[in-house]
Amino acid sequence: MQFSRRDFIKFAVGGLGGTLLSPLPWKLMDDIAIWTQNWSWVPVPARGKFSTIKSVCTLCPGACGIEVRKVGSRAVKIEGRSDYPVNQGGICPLGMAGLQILYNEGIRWKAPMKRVGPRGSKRWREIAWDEALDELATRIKGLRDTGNPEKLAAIDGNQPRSTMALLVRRLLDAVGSPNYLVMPRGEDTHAMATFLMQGGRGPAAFDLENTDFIVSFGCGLFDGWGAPGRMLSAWGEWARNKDRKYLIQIDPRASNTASKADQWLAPFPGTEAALALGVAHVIIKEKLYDREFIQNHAFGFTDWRDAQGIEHKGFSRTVLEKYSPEIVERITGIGRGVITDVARKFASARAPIALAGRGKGLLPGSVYESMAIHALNALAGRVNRKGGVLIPDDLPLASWSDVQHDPVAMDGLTRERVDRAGTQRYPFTGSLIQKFTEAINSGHDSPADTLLLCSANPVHTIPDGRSFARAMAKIPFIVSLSPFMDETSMMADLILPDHTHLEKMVDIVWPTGIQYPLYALSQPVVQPVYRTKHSGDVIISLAKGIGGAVAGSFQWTHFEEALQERVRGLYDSGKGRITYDASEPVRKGLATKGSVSSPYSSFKTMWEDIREHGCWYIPSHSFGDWSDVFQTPSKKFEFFSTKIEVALKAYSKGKSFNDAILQLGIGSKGDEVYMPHYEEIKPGAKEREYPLLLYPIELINLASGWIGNPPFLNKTLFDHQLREDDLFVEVNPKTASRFGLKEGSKAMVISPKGELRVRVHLFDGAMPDVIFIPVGLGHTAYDRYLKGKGVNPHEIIDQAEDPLSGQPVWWNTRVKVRRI
Amino acid sequence: MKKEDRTQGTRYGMVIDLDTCTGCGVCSVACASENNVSVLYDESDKTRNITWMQLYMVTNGKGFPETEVVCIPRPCMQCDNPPCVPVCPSTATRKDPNTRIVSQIYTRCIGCRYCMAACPYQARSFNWFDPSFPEGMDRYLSPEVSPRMRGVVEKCSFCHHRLMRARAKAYADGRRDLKEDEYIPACVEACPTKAITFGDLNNPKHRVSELVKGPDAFRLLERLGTEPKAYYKSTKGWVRRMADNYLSGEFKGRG
Amino acid sequence: MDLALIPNGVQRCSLKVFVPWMLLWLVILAGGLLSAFLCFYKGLNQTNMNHHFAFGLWIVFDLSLIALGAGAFFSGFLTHIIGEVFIYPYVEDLKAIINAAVVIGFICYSAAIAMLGVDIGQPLRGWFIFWHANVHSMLTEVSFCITAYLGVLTIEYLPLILSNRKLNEIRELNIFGSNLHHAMALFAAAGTFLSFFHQGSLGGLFGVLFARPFAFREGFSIWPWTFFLFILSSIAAGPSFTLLCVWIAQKVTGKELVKRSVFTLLAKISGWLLATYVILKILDTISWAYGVVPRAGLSFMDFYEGPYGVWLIVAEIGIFGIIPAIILITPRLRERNDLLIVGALMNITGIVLNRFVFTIQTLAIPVMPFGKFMSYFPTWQEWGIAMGAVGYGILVFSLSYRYLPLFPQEAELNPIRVLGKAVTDSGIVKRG
Amino acid sequence: MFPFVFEWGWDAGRLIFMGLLYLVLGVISLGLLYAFVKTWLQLRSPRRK
Repeated sequence: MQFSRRDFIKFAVGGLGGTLLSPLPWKLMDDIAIWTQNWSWVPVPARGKFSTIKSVCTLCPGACGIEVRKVGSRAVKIEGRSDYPVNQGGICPLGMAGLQILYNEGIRWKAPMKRVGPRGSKRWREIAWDEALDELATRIKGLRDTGNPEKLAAIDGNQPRSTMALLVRRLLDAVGSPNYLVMPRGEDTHAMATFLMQGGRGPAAFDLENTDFIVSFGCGLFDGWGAPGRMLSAWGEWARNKDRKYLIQIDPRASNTASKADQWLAPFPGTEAALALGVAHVIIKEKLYDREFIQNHAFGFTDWRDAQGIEHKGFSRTVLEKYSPEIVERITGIGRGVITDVARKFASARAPIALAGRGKGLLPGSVYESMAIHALNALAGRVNRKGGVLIPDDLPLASWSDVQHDPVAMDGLTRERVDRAGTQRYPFTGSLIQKFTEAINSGHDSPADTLLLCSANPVHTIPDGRSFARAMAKIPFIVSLSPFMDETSMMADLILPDHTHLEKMVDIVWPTGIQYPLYALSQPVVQPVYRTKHSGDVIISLAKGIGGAVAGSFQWTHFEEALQERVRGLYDSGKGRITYDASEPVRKGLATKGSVSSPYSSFKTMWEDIREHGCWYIPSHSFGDWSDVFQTPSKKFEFFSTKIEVALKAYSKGKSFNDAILQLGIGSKGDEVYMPHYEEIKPGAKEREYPLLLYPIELINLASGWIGNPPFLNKTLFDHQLREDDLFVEVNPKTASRFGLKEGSKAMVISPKGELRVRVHLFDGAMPDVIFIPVGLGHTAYDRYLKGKGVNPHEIIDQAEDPLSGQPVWWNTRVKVRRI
Repeated sequence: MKKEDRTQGTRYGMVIDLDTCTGCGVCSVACASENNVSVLYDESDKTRNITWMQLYMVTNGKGFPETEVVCIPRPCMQCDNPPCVPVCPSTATRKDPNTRIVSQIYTRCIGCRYCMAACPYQARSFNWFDPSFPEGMDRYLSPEVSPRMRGVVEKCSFCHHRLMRARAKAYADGRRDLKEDEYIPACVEACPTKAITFGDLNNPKHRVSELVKGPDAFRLLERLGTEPKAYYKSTKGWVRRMADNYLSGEFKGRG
Repeated sequence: MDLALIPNGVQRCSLKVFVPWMLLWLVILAGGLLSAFLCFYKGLNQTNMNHHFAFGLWIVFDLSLIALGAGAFFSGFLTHIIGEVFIYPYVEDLKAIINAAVVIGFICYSAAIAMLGVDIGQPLRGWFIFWHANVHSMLTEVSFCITAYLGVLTIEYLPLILSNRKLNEIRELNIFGSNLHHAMALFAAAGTFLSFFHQGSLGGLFGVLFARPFAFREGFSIWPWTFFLFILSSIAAGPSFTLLCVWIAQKVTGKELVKRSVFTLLAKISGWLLATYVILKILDTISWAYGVVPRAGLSFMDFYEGPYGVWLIVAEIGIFGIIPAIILITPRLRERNDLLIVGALMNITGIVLNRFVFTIQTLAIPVMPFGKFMSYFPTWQEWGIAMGAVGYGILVFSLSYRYLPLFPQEAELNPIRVLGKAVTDSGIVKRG
Repeated sequence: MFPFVFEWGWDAGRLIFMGLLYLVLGVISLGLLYAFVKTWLQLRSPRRK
């Protein structure tokens, strides 16, 4: 058949027409549209049964109640619990982003690991749990066999007082090592100040909910201080109440808290003690203090004569002489009129409270400063009163049986701690990680052979972490129990990865700052995602592996058993409450003395309930008799701390007293050294060469502790805080123009310790001559969502040493800037 | 076109109290977590990342030490007169006549971004990238909200799936109407200071309808006529002034 | 080699020149295709557009192409409607460039649509605009009209293609082509209607953005003033662009393709329309500055900041508006060849600037009082696609010129001489 | 675009818009139809050229 041109055209036209009229094009278009909706690389969330499970967030010592929504076995959302006494519904952004910690494959250790390459080479071999535990047990056994049990050291970041912390400490104790170190915290400073003035070792408790006037000397109350869930929900309540509290925020920068406050004062950083004493001066001078309290319950306020008949100048006269508003104005930069005004307002308030601290309170502060601020509470008679600073009631947790010490352990425990904490040099401090670092770096051989790291990332989170990293290089064997591939565990030899907070049961005993006894208990929300093991179980297995008396001190088969044994004490006390009704906030209960009896008739049912509800608490305060309240030698609140007197006398024995206190870093003389006073801390670097001050700041939406910042939090950072990989420092426009810096300029911030590459954000709210730098970024480990973003100010902190405590002063580094 | 009677039916809206808001960012994180919002490697690129609840920081412009900062959380304003809806060529975004929530149909969106040009609040984000979640994190994705594909615009939906959830529950209980707090978006629930109030602006029993009447209540860019249903509250005059453009001498607010 | 395809009575350069010329533009087109592939494969992250600059270079280019392509519809309108239905004295001059105008229009519109296809995030769902059409959206109107109008342009282009010497030999095509030609007034009418609306809707696109005070305009009924201004500016720019293209073609080929009177006519049309446009644009700007702007709480200068300073409006209306209008309407000036070209060039520059301002500056200005001024620079992929469109245009135009009787006056103006005698009926004579 | 697509509503705006659209498309189609039919008729007619 001839196929003509004509036929071809007919065929083509007909074919085209036919195809267009057929359903084919429509079908194809529809298919394409559907395909664009179901691209295989767009994740499709698996369906499943919805459920919720209650727990407690243990990412910080705040212990907020959380409720986790699950689909099937997956956790899909974290929400705050309104039926939990601490937070009453809210949680902080870090807690909210918790699932990004749980499920982030890029930052978690998935199994026990043994280093195979050189240290820091990031070459690892996955090993079995038994093998890993065996290796460590053998090593510790070896130390004990050679009579060096003290060469085992541990750095513990677990929440103080928690069962985990107790367990780690018990291991060291049973092995025979005194070198149990904890990560330093702001709370330590509070505890020390109250110990020195009131006696008794306990956390500070602030009945903020019942105050009507707060002077915060630098606490970022709404920037992540204390238990953020509690603080934010408390603030919400205050803000909505018409007759709300008066809040004075003392801060060198217009922080969120400062902007929310009724009054913002910005003294020069480090002069807060002088400001507090200036306020005290006015209160004393105008006789606005609580005379009843001062007369009956205070020691050292007026001039006094000691047993030897020596005349001592009292706190009141010292303050009147040395801290007049005029003098304080010169020191702090705060006008005398303002000081007088603040003092009058403070003293005339119904229930004022003064708070000491810096930022989130993750790092220790200055002891004298804390004392000076606490002295205000005493002057106003706010100690052990509703709406004041409470002396916490003990939680009736049961104690474990005593540790069995074998001769090796007994011998080991007599050796001096590497960090010399608790010795005459640092009599009041429990642990000094900085001194530990120094001791290792200064000697030839490391005094520690095996280092155990629990829930801590000191390389990144402590001031001058680089020195710590140098010290690590000298320690022969490092074991990390961290669940995360953080900077510190990257330098370890053996990784025994813990579960994350949503996979395990741990407790928090007395969340930070809470003013009533509270025991918080988290429960596993999901099955462990990886081949990790609860650190508590690891410690117990380890002890069993070491054997002998060490094993004997760990009679439990697993962690939960050890924990339950303590909780039994709560049951035995017959007190407490487990459920919480939001309409009956705890602050109301605190008005009354007394306690609440428990309705439980068996431990088992009570345990089940604690597990389910995540807490046990007593919604009241016992306000003990005044005779028991102060556990000082004078049985009073001591403006003149006899504890300091005893300690300094002991330290200076055989030397010149003045030389001795100079060695301790105390610049003042005479009786003032035993009393709250302003101690000028001189930075190492010269002002002429380093004209600016570096002030690390903490943001509530930037994790600055040992948990790496989750990606969701990166979303909430402003682009004047982080842009691409550059961290911004806040600089006052005037200061910036002096150094030729503009908005967005790239610059080097240089301290004697090193330099940081940053960009500049001009911020009117920044104090002139101070460079404010956020803490929490600058990671060299973790995944690509975190690593290499920003810089870590801790690296260039030129730390001074706080007198008395020996803790690092991290807010006083002199720096210069160079535009690049 | 027939003019809409806005006094009828349900008009969901929210009031954000800026005096209470501390700028902690929980709302933003809760929103991202609730709505399967994807995460970029570089989240500092605010011009490309996706945030339905965006925080803005403003200062009163005064020098140290008189400076004040206030954070302004910005969800989709859910305008009653949305500039974005009439411009969408493919009917991918609509204002629900019953709830007055402005929806976005991702599978309908062709990605022309005209709605983004129309929205003065920058409340809409375009998926410049394939949705990405750091390794392993697809495990927390919620099946209630579909993850978006590359090339479409997304925005705050007032957590529409929560409305569905609440309705389903009410239906199961044999009720037709929702109680005041039965349906609230994730940000409202998450705000630890309870700075955000949510409800039906047309229902005089709901707190929001009372809150929007106060002298301190305002909306962003009110004079453009978009009629947002996300209101703000602040006793500070400078904050209220910051919410809109004024010629010199025009703003007569107190505080 | 391709002698048989070349129209009667005209001379074309040899393939040795033509092929490299084509290769050059082919390479540029290939660059565009590569960019398009990257955008399809990896997504629009290949561009520098962002949430603020939701539209970028491509939309500027699209708007400009469509404005410049307006020469086709307006010439068609003048030729087929005014010229044939009514009586228009200059219809012969118009017929000299109507083919070229159609080809230019076709190129502009097809390139614009192709670019839009890359510009949307979900090209595979592009047809949703039609399927799920929202009739209240100016963009819907634009999409419908430009798509339909591209169809019209294709129909208008078709008789020209069919008049290729080889194709014309096929009887069916020959007849079909001439029949299409007979119906041309109908198509021109449809095209005029479509063009009128989409040129306007492109202006409306911005004018309706009531929450963007820079772009927002009041107007007549549902049409903001920009609707009419865009129509006017496009028909002012279109003839100038046609003029410029033909002039460039003359320079490239080294031949006179149309009579000088054609240029004069185009310049005259362009000039008077431009003059009208500029006056209305000034009025519009004033009423905007005293109406929309203060009502939004803003002042005129709030819109001019950073790289998008007040120089833009001076350039757009003053330098590239008033000056070319004066040049083109003043007979003494437009008679000078250099000024004529400068005038046409300035005219289209002004219109492109107008499209740029409406697209980019609208988006660069923060509306929120605490927003930041943004600036934007396209990536190579964006430039690649834009340049690809240029390459594509030159390719199509070159091919059309070479193989189709694009300029009816060419043969007459360039008689082929064999041994000094003009030859009119032979195909090609090789140059010496 | 068509009454069976579910956004369709019989409102004035849509009717005007779609009406005009289909009118123009109709005109164009008519023109094309004219050309096709006329071509077909001419081809069928025996008259050559």
